[in-house]
Amino acid sequence: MTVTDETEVSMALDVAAVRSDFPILTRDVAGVPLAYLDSANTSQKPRAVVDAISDHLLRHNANVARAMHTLGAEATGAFEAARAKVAAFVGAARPEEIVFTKNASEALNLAAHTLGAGLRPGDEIVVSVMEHHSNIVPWQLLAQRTGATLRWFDITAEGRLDLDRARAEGLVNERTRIVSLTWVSNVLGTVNPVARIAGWAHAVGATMVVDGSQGVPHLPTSVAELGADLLAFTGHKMLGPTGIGALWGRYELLASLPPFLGGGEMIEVVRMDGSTYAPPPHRFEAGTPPIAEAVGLGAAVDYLTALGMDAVAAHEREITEHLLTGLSQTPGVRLLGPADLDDRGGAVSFTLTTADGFEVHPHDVMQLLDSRGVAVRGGHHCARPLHDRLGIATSTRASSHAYTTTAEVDRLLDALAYTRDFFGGAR
Amino acid sequence: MTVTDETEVSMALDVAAVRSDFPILTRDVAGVPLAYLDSANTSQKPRAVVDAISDHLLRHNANVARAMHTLGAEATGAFEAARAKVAAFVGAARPEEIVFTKNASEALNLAAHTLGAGLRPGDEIVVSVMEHHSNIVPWQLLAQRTGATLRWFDITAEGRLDLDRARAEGLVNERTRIVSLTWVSNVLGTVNPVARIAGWAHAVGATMVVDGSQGVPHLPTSVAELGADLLAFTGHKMLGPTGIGALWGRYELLASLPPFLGGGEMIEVVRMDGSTYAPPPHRFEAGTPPIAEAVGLGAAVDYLTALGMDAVAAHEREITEHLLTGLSQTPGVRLLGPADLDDRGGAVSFTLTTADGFEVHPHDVMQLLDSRGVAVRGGHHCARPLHDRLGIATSTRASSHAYTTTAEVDRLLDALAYTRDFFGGAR
Amino acid sequence: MSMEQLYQDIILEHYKLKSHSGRREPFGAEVHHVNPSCGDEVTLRVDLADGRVRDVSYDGVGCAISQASTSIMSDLVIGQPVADALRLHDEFLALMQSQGKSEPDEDVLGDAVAFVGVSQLPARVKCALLGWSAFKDATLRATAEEDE
Amino acid sequence: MSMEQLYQDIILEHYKLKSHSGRREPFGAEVHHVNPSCGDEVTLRVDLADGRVRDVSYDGVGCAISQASTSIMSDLVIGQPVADALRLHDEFLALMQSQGKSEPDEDVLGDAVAFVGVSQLPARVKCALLGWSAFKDATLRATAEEDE
Ligand SMILES: Cc1ncc(COP(=O)(O)O)c(C=O)c1O
Ligand SMILES: Cc1ncc(COP(=O)(O)O)c(C=O)c1O
Repeated sequence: MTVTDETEVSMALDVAAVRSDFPILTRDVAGVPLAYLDSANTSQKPRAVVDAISDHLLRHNANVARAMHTLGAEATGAFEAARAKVAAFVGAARPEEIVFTKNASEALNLAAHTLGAGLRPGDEIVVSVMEHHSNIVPWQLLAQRTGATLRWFDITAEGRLDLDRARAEGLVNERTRIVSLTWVSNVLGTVNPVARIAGWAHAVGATMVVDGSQGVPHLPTSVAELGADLLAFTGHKMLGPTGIGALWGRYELLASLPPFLGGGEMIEVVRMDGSTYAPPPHRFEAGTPPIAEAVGLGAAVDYLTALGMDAVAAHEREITEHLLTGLSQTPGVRLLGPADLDDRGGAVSFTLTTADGFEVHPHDVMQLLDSRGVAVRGGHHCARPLHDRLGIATSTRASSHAYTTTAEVDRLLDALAYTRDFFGGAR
Repeated sequence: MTVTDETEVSMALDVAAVRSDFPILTRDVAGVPLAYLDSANTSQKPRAVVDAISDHLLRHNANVARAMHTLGAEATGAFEAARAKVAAFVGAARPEEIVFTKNASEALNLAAHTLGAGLRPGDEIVVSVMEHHSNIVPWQLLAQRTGATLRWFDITAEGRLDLDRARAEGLVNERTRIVSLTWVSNVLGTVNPVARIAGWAHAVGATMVVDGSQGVPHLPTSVAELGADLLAFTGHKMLGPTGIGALWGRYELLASLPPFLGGGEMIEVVRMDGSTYAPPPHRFEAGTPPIAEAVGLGAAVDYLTALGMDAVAAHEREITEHLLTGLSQTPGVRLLGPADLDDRGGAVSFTLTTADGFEVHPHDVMQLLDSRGVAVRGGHHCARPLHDRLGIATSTRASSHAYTTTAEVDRLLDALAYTRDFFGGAR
Repeated sequence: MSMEQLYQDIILEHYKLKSHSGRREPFGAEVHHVNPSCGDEVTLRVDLADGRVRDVSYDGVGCAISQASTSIMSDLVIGQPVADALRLHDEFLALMQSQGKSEPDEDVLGDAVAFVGVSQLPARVKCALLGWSAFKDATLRATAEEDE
Repeated sequence: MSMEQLYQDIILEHYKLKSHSGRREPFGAEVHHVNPSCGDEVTLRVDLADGRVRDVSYDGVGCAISQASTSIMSDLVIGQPVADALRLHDEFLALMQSQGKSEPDEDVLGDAVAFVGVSQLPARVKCALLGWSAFKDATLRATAEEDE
């Protein structure tokens, strides 16, 4: 990229150069250039990621581990190298601490099934009301299977975990076996004090699971600093492909867990009357893994590392600040979640009300925005209990990544004003 | 492709034209051209499949269902169109009968967890001794969870299911709840009489699960003719990408099953104190699905359909016949599984003994073959109980697909003779 | 397609109007339908008498498309013979599945022709169908009740 | 790399020879090691006395590399001080992990230098290490037993 548009200058990143790596960003939608503000839903992919996948499939494809010929060795080498890259990216102690799954949801279900195998009535599992469905339903199903009780953190008016209430209620106590919390809320943008809650959990002997789906893609990650025992995240939100996610776990913890899915590659010795299982991570990777997808995720991690996660985070702060300021000046917008940048990620959700007091439904907001090329998400964002808690059914969400520009944010703000007029009878 | 090599003419397929669609087949390995005879492990991918994935990721990427803007609608349309293609490919009654999973192993675990949710001590599950670990371990784990009993079909000396013994033993009886059998053995090549066993299962009210991992990629598939209630298969063995598999199920059966993995997209209404679930197939697809992978699998299915599955099957019969004949004439080779083409797929496994009576280990066979560019698999092929049953630890396997030539088979046969001499002291 | 074509005036009117909303007695069947991916919900009641749709009432949350469609639907079916109302459902379903390729007949579909633009947006078709599907479901249940 | 370089004569000899195979009494510890991906297995016994490796015996199934490596290993370590034998293990491990980039010292590793070619084949390194890992594991266990 040679031309640097004024709107694409950021203090932290050369956004124009970044954008030139993402072919989709040059697309037209409805006859206008795309402004993609739905990265919390799924991120776009740089050409390097897609090329890594294509090259692998077209030049080095074979099954891993079990195939030992030249192509098999190449495929295995590429797959395990990707594991090492992902491990380094989150600060894991060793590559074997990374279990590849199909997405964050599988990672959280894997955590629920293996950690929860021995749960009994009376045991308690703690989540929060701001969780994504993928960090609620697996624990509900676990509670149903075992008779354990599911409890949850409430939130404050500002959209932060209500620690005072949790303390007053004795939410985390000697009956608590598992605490599972999102690092960054996919709706409110709140960054939770995970390390502090991990301290509470560990003090009562509970295991701390962290849903890093919205954290790992946007913030420098150190599993040690997070204080987590298990950390789930997903490839497609961090510039990687679909079809791959990961569960990081402390090695000794992983080594103590029973298997989850059974099949090829997760075994040690199979006899018809009983089997023994491989050590982690393979114990948890039944069947042919997402090989090309791991290679793609490895390339995504390389790309992010080259940008620098500090720079990515700083850039997203700039975008978020611009967005928060703009929204606060747009009539009819009610912001959900923290209004300032302290402990705040880049997902910004809001509702929109017309001048005649009519709340525009987020699907209709989304549709009007889409007609102007602006892609956002409208709905409950897989966080229906949070919306219930906020007393609303749905909201509209704008979210960013390394390639997002303030010009795109401005187009969103313009389109919101248009939408408000459209539904407010001013058309 | 313009030049048609004599060795690449097949009665059924224009193999030279097919090969020109697979860039990897022009690769050198160890300084000689690759002869890829490991397709039962994973198949190679035509350029059309890889292009479909790249194009999707670079031009149409968005999340599905929940993203409703233009890109979201494109991605959802492509994903659901892929489901319809896969449904048509196996003769499903409707697209909603296809659940996308990450591989066949997940599909079989999904079957075991959902079908098996209500199993009790005294109930019986029936598999066979020739199953892949992915169709054994999930049922062992289910038996452990529920107290049900795992039983299995033995095989005859020829490597076929021992139906007489099963009948004499009353293997399938009024206590049987689930029968899970492979359609085609990944080691012996045996094509099992699945429809007949499905009749036995249905007569006692049991559910018939079929592992189609080695059948669907190579034979025209009709779920109705198979008589199955559930059919598992995997994308990477049918010219598709890694990271995707499928479970087909009769719709009413799927609709009666409880959820397995919990999370986004599989729900109807989530409340903190309990949730309801979406109808199939989404009930079983928690989280962001393998979207680009589904698009790739759809392209693979298009490619296979354009070749014609009858032609693919006929071509593989030719290759298998050439291989069986050649092996029968190679001194020291002991074939495992049926020696003729009746009810026989294209996986051909064998052991190799030197002139001085020394059995060459399959890893060493694999290594010598690899040094001559010939890629085969050596080991237990994720079927250790079958090898135990045959009184051996491991074997060597050659396997084909639409792009395999008789010339490649001849290179294998030559390399086997060289290997035999090498380890037989004739070097 | 412009937004004015998609959100025709009649749709915006019904969105704010919500004819027949607010659940009423008596009713022969009540159903609850949800679009899980978007969170739109409707609880809808149908009252049948003498082979006719005597009343339809509902409470719903959702977008302009789903709310207006339910409102227009209730205007259209109330007072109709059950068979005609169900035929109307089928006509509307066919229109929604036409991917913008059909010319809807205003004589048959009345104000529901306004949704022709929606049929070009696969993601929104479910919105337009929510109330109609609930109506069909409730009607079939109420018929079954009557038969017993 | 030619197959003659990989499978040096000494490897093929030991493959057929299997020095010290057949499990013997007495022993201080027995271990069972498996390469799950390939099915190679070894059950290995170690007998320690006076700080030395008095005996190593084993039963194994596996490829030429794993069998020959176990055979050569047992020849090398029997009679050695335990500390020297474990140092040999570490030397051999380092060679295997060198990806073909190290020049093995025959004075230290003896016949085990023949495996230098294996270090270039990541998929086969596990084969060459199977017997050595079992030896180290058994030796550490036998030492622990003695200490009790
Ligand atoms: C017969 C059979 N079943 C199941 C599987 C498992 O497939 P996957 O590894 O894609 O889960 C395989 C292939 O490995 C197979 O050959
Ligand atoms: C906070 C959070 N957790 C979990 C998930 C689930 O991720 P996936 O859909 O990749 O399984 C998401 C994204 O959808 C998310 O935002």
